[in-house]
Amino acid sequence: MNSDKLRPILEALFAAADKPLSVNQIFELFVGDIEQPGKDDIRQAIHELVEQYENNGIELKQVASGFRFQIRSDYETWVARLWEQKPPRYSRALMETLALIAYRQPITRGEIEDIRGVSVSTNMIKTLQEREWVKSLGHKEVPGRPTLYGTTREFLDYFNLKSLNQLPTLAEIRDLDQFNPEFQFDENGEMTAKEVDSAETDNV
Amino acid sequence: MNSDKLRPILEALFAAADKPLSVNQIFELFVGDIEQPGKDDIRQAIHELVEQYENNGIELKQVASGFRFQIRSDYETWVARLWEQKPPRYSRALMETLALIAYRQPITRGEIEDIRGVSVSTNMIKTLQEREWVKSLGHKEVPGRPTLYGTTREFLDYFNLKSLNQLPTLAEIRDLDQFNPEFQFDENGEMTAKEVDSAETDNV
Amino acid sequence: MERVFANSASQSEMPFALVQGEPLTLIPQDLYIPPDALLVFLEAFEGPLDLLLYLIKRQNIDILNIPVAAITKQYMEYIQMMDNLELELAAEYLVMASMLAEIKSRMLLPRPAESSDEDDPRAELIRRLQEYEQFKKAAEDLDSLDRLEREIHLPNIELPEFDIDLPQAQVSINDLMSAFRDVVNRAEQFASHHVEREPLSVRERMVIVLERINADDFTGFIDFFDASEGRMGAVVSFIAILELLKESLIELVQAEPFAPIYVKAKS
Repeated sequence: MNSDKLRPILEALFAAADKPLSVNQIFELFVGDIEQPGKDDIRQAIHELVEQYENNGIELKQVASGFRFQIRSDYETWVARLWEQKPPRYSRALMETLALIAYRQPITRGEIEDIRGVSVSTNMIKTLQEREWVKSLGHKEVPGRPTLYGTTREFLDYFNLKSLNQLPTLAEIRDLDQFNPEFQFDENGEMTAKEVDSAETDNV
Repeated sequence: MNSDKLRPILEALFAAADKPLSVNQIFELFVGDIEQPGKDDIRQAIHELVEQYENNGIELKQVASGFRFQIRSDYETWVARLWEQKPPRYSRALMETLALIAYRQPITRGEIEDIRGVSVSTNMIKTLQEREWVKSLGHKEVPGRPTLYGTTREFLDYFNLKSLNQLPTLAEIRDLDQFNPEFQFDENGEMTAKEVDSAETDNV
Repeated sequence: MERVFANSASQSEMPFALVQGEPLTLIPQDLYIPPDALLVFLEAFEGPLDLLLYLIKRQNIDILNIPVAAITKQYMEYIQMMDNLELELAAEYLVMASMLAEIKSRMLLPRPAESSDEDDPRAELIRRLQEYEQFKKAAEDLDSLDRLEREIHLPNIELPEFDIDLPQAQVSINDLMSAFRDVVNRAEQFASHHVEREPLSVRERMVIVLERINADDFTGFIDFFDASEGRMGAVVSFIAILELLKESLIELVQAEPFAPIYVKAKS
């Protein structure tokens, strides 16, 4: 495979991957193909890609575990405005997923879907992992070897908990409802900003 | 700001954004800058970027709510090798409900049920709303004031469409006038496939 | 009854394996369908219109010219099978059955010679079938469009190390609790999903055990018990290990009787 053909494939791979990719990892992806590029072909195509992006808003950058696309830091000012303009908000679906991971860990995505009765998007899990609230604990040894998820130390820290044990039980949550009718949802199922006065629970 | 300067900034913005960006949204990001690009400048730079990526592994694509970078589907074969997780699958029931909402909006749940001939579960509507494919458009002013549903821009974005016009056209329904009122029963009351001239139906 | 089935089977094949001669009371007698297969088959229908469309298509009948008596008969047989299998039969199937019966009876009555198409008792049924077929097709078309997470992938481009702190979504523990309460309440409406309520201390311990065995190949069973935690701690560890065993997430290994027991990740 010549590098003109290989280059856009690698470009697609680097852009899609959520981790840096090494030459070896890329080589492995092609094993079994009729047109299988050698490692030197891959190195050459990477080299060309790095040059191709030399004057662009993104760059193909080498880090410890391989190459990845990243935003050029020259453009930080503008990129940061994207967040100022639209501070992130978590959907109801994401909160339910997080709650199930917290209360039912170790749990697979399929199990979450079974309980929720609704499919869980890949993005949701990704957001929780990027926030470092959720991590993979390994794989369940059933067909498909699904990933088992659990919460992290950072999750506990964020919610000011010493251990999972401090999370209220379902019975306690329901009791709380009776005294505290403040869990309000608007029509779209979004949690309203209204906070309860019990300061010890909600502050972050 | 000339487009040589603007282009890499926009490239960085599109690469960083987790949703498509419209010309207006981009314009807003620059408000207050000394060198503030006009909307036409932005359009021009986007146009150049689209061309710049014409033969690449990624493309700048216009969908309903703006432009976004996406991996060119030509390279899906290789990209799919990066992940083990299968894409989420949606049931036929869900797709039928979604199709009805897309083609017949605004539509109530009752109207969907009439056409599908089965009841539509609350979970299904919830799934569609959680995915942000469907939203409430208000209420129909009939007894019970049922919710009217319609599709969102996110629905179009997800299915890679610019507008509802790009949906596949509905199959035509043949006119009822065409249908042949002739039929006949055989001795046992079984209808024969044979067509007859007379409108007699009574020999049972 | 058997005859209709024989007819339909000869016109087009049934879509699943047939096992002959099983002395089952299940109808029809010459056509035994394993109950499991039948269940899957019947559950594949999205409703009475879908089932009717299937019956019509299978015999290559023009939808505009439905032989109501024959189709009604076949339809009733499927309903009967669902009933025999104690499938929870949606009310819609019965409504359709009565609609078919009504059309059939009206068609048996003589009609005035000058009748128009609109007077055809089948008109309404045909209209509904056509409309349903139209959207069934639309759903298939929609499903085959390129879409995100399947054919279309978005780039994952790393942000540089920003000097600026990007705002993060804020979440309160109340949000988390109410989300949990809602999801459990919803799950409980469906009897099949009872969200068990083990004490969280056990869940937490399960995670700790998993983390440790993922790090090492073999971890001594004894290492999971810390005397300083007292009896309660030991019980929690023990239950956590049993729970992990039950869920096939770990296994216990012992070389010979009385040798040390090791815990390892299930492989």
